[in-house]
Amino acid sequence: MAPRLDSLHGKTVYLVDTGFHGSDVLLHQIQAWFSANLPDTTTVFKRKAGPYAEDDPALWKEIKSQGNAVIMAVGH
Amino acid sequence: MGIPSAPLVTKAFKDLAILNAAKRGMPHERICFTPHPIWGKTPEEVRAYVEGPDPVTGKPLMKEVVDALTVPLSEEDKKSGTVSVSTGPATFTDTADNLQEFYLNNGYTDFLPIILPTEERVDRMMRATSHKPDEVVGKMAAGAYPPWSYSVRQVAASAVMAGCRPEYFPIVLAIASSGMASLFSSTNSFAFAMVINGPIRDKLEFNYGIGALGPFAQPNATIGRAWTLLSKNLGNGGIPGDTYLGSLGNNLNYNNVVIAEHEDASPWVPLHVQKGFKREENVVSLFRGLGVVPGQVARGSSANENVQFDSQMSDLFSTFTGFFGALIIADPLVAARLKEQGYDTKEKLIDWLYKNTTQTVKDYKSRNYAYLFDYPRALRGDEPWATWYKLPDDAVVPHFPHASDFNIVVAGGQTNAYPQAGNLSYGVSVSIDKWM
Amino acid sequence: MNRRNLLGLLGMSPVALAGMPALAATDKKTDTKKGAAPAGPILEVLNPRGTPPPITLIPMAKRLDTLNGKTIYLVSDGFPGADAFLNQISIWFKKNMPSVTTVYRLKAGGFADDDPKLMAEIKDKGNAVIMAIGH
Amino acid sequence: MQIEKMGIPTAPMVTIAFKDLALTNAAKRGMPHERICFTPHPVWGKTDEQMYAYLEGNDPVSGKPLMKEVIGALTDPLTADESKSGTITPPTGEPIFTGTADNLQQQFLDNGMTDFMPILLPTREKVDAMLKATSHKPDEIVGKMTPAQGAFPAWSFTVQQVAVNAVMAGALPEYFPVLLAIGSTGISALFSSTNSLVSAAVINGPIRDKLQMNYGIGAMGPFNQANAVIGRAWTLMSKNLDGGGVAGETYMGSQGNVINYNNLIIPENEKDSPWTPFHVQKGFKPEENVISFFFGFDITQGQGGKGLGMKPIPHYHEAMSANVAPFASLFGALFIVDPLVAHGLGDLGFKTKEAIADWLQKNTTVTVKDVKTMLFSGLPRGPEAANLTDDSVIPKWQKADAFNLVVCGGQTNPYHQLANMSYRLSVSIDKWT
Repeated sequence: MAPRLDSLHGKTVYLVDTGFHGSDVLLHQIQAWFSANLPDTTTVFKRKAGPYAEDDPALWKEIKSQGNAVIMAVGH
Repeated sequence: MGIPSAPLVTKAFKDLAILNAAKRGMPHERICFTPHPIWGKTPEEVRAYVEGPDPVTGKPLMKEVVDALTVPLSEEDKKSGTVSVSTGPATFTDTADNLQEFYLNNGYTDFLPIILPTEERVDRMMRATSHKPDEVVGKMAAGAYPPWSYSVRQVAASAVMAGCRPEYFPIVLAIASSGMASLFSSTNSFAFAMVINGPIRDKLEFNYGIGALGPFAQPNATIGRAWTLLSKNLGNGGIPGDTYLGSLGNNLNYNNVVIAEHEDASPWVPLHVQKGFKREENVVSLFRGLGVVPGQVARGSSANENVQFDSQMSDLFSTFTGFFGALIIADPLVAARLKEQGYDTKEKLIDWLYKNTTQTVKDYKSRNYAYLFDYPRALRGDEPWATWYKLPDDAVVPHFPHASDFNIVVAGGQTNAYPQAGNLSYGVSVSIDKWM
Repeated sequence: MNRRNLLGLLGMSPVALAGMPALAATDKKTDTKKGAAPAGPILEVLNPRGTPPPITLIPMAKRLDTLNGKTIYLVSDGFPGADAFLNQISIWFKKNMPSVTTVYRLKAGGFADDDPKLMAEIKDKGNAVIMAIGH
Repeated sequence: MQIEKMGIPTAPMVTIAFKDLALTNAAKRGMPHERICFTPHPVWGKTDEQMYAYLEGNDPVSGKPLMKEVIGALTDPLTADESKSGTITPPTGEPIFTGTADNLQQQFLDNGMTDFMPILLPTREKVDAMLKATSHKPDEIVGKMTPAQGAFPAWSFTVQQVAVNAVMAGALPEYFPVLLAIGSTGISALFSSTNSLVSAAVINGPIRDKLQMNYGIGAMGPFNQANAVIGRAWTLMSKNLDGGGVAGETYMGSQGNVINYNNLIIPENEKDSPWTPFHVQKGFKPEENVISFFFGFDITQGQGGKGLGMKPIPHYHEAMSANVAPFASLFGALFIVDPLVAHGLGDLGFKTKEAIADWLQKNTTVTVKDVKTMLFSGLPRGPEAANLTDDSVIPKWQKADAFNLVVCGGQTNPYHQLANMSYRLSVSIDKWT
């Protein structure tokens, strides 16, 4: 597993929607939770392109260069 | 990649998520659970999930998410290396009755009686192929799991259990070599089909006449069943909640849809020849999808002289997902009538069906699979979905994205002029002769 | 087809009625196909068949000496195509045996049901029946 | 045959596709020498010229000129065999078979007593263990069954004969009362028609848990012994207890149906359902154990249809209504809904199964013109039918009871399956314990 961050303060967390029904609603609520509870964490919502079991290399590249952590919603 | 991540999974997938993490090499993955389902809930309801506890641990969900990303790793979490998976000893010894029970209780069966795979019976099965007992036949997985590999001997054991005669064995090996499992892990309850072509249909006395798809012949019944036993025992599939997740399940998974094409009564080229094989070759072609429905019920079915295939098919396909294709199983009477109407090749009929089976963009977008599968492809720029998603609601698009999504086979006993149609996609065709 | 013949023996084929044993104790085809069957204890197992009712033989009706001058009822059981087919039969009689009168009737009720009214009419007015079954 | 009895000579004309059926059926009904004349197949869809050519050609079975044969059938004097009367008892084989396990497996298969898959051999010991699971006597008559009412004589069968089939299918003794209840209805799972029809059974009551039936993930698939074996036993009973399921004789479905192997066995997920269980709807008490029968065309999955992907709240009822578009109104619609769908429908205001059935009946419509092109759908009868034109929009089914709902499934997704099947009847399982 990847090393964990010391804290989420000032970090960018990617919220990744794998495309299952309802994932977008859940992740938007999580976004709202962060702005209320951890306002100095930046959240970026992304819908993964391509079918759910396939990789989205462009998104992974973006996260690697701009993100510090990922929350991924799987299932509906 | 080195980026910490916190997977959020609904509670219904708990066993799956934990097992899957372990199978994929991360047994301590920090998975956070939400109540199930999210789909169909209002934003307020989902908000309450976010602010409430993880239903598995009972701890506040968002605290857990933050911890998953920030609490330092333990020694266990950092482990690398390989762990081998145990499948038990090579042989079991007991009375016949106890062994039946033992196989059933261990999940080696479809919960129906089997022929016990004694060494003698397995040896007799293996004499029907020139391939060596230890030769690796292929690899199979029940979905997004690491595939298991298996030998000729292991395939033979499942073939014996299913009730196959030794002369059926090359077909079972051909299926196994494809690596395609008949039990696929999805929350959909998928179905699978195979089409058998070539002289082996008559040599083994396959039924392609009256009741072709039903329980009326040994090769149809046991080869279909063997596919499911292979998928359980060799592909590690079919464990509900773990490697099988179809909510409602599918009755077709017991024996699968086995279709020996009625080549002599067909006015058209057999399926295997369409796929590039010679007529005298023996071939099994595999399909996957959702199921099979009867065609004689739909609109356009009652016109005697001139079957209205356009309205009949558009009606039938209105419930089909365009994610899978259409496999039309035509009784020879249906095929003969279509030929009289000018469809002298399968390709001509397919071309007509592809162009005339349509829907509005509005209806298309209201379909579950469009949102789930096609929209992300459109986002990636894949065609034709990228174009479809730019069209106005009243534009008309094909029900199936490509003409190649259609396949036609001929089977049935000519007691009536009805077709059946499967919402099934072509997967692969494999030579049976190679496994003789 | 050979397998089906075998199965037919078990049900009620004309062959079985003629007095052939319904079930051979061992099946020759089996023995040759399987080679030497493995030895094992001899088991006794029960027959799963239900009990069919006895069949009352129906003597067939006395045949006519000739069809000349007779009335033949052409009876359809209602399957698609039967009407058009019987119409061709009446045309055949007109051409080849013009002294025969043909009367077309569609049997009322489902294909397996009796139609007592039609039966009475045939008994009263007909000499013979041609019945079209299947499509 | 009725006509022959009246003394009128008859020449039945049958297309060659029905040869085996016609010959065995004549024998079964007491006229083994019936003078059947065969035509080529099919006549349906042929032109007048093509049919006339059949008449001028030969009988494809005998090879003799067809019309000469028809005339001979009516005029050639009867032989001694043809005028025989009396009764005969059709043979069903010896009561006991003896052999090694492998030979017996083969013998049962070759005799058409199986579904062509391995069975457990019905030894005296195993049959007796089965018989202990009911208070009914081994010789008691359970019921009568036929592959098709009117077309074939019904056979009767005893508790013991059901037990033999139960063992063969792989049943545990505790499943036996369910199989006796099935037998008592006389419903064959292999109904003979040129359509390839299917059967379903819904199981309710505490017995579902006692037998550890699966009404969760994969409920209708090969994941549970009771679900698998009870369904399979029904098919074996339908072959052995009434002589059914012989392709070409007592089974005529042109293409056949995979579902006939194990039938659709649906234990209702009562605990996760917001609604009244199915047996209670039919007048039984919740604690009673009941099996309910359905019959019809087939089953299909609902997730491909229109409307389900509508966001954010899926309109399940609209998807269900759109999904029954290709169904025949000859049979009804049986919806097997995941508990997630049932709760979703509840949230949409459908507080009972009856409420959703009522909505579906009113809102599932079709034009008269379209109904006329559907082979197995009909128009309403009665005075109001007189005012209908081709453009009239009418409910596809006239009564809400054409729609039945059963809750089943493991809540991994909010999907439903739907079967073009009609409800037939419900019977008590407890009576057979």
